[in-house]
Amino acid sequence: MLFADNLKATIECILFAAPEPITVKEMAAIMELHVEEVEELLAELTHDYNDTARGLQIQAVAGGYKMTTKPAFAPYVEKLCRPKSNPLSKPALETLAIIAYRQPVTRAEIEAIRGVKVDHLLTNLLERNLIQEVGRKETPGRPILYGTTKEFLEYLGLYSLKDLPPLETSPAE
Amino acid sequence: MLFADNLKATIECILFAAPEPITVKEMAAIMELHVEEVEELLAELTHDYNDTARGLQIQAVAGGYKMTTKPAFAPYVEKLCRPKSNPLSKPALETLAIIAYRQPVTRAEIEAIRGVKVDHLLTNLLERNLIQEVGRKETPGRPILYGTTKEFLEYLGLYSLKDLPPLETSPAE
Amino acid sequence: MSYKIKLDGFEGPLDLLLHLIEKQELDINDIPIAQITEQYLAYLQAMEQLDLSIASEFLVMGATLLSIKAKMLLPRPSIQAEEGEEPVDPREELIVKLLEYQKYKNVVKELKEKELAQHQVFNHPFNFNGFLADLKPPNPLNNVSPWDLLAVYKQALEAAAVPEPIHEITQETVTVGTQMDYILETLYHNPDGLEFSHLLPDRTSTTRIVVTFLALLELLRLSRIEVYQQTSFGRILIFLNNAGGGQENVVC
Repeated sequence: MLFADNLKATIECILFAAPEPITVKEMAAIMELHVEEVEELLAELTHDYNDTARGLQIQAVAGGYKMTTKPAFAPYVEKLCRPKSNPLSKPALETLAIIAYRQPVTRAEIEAIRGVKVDHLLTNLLERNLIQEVGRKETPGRPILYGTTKEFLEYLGLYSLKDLPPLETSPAE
Repeated sequence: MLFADNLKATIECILFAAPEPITVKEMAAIMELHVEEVEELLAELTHDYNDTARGLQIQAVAGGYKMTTKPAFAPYVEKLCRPKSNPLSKPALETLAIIAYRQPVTRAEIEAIRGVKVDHLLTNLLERNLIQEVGRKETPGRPILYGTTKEFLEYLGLYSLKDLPPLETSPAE
Repeated sequence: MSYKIKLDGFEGPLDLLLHLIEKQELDINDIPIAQITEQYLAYLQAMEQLDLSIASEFLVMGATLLSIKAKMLLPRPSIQAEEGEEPVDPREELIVKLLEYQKYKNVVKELKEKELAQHQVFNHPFNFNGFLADLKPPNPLNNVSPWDLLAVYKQALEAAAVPEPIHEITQETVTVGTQMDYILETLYHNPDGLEFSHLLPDRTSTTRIVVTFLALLELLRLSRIEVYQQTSFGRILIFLNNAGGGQENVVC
């Protein structure tokens, strides 16, 4: 039987070892606890980490939680790790934004908004696993519908699509 | 410039993100500090980790240091890595039973009973350390003889092969 | 000409138009179309002078702007649609498009910040295999008792006892012809090649082995199949010969 401290330590281990964001439900299954118990322990642990002079943090992303280094220490970590893949180009990010907000959406619909072709951008986004084919539109030609992936949420550090910033018409100055 | 707390946090980040054990010298180079300073900070950090109710520890290995889960929590991490342990398939179990009762036995003899090829089943059982090669039969082609392993007995909770339930209605060999 | 700056920096005609509108702090809902058209076309001209290939989308937009400008010059009543309908602003479609595009263009700034923030955080490269290697492997006989093993063994013996006598009675009728067809068919489904033993069932008669071998030799003579051995004493693999010999009919 695990004591309260040990329960928190167990969550710490799981977050440390999990290769991708892990949900509370998955943690509860591993620990044979109720979801509510895990939620409470996780909140405590997150607080321990994020509010103290520690180098690590617990992030809520892509529907789950993961342990990462705090951004402030990036210059040091970068000296050690393979650098992350290049940030997206502006056109790629613009295309990704249209897909994120309009999904499921076809290539033609994206091109209608951007006013230019997006084939190679879609290929790039598919290769980076940020978008995926989510079905076919039931219109003539049955064009492919695109949507974002779990990796997309992780890529931008979002917990869910609801956390996307709201679309505004006026310039966001 | 980093403050003392931040220095410890930096070491924490480096240990967390390093793909392999990292030496004090390497850390000192990354942080642009003296080796002695890093040693002191590392000792503090190790103390913070190892002596408290935390799930992680800092281990000295292979001339360097790395962050790992504490052994006490291994069963939970294992559940994460190995969500479902694969039970043996019916054909594999049948093959294992034949080997257990008939050992030492050749592949051809097993196939004569099962009526189908068993190559891949034997490979599977060998990989799982349930059976082993125990010699060669002195017949043309000198086929390999298979028998069960010590682990096989362990898994079944048997002391020796004599403890396998007897086949009362044993057909004449 | 100041237009020379960053000509290829525009992702498309909408991007360029928005840039012109924002730079001059124009009201997007009431675009001075004549002014914007002039500036837009000046950009295209500059691009041409720089010998940049202009994407067709830019030209289409230029034409659209000119057509809107022309409609705006017409007296109001003539562009009024059928009775009862509001007069349509020729700019409306373009404005809707620009507003829609602007929404995404604006949000990209915020997404970029999020992207860069995530680029600053790193994961722990946990080594699953290394971790598992230090652990005892899981018990594959977790739910199996010695008695289960006995039961399975008995079943196997019973199953083995039944079919054998039936096989002994059956008279095998194999001919070189049927075996040739069988070999060709089997090889067709196995383009990676087969060994001779794969052409035979597990337990079979000497007759079948001999007849199958004769069939193999015949097919080889007719160049319908090919045989390869990579190394001496290595595996001998049989393939369908797709190159030639296909015309000859199998006669038996």
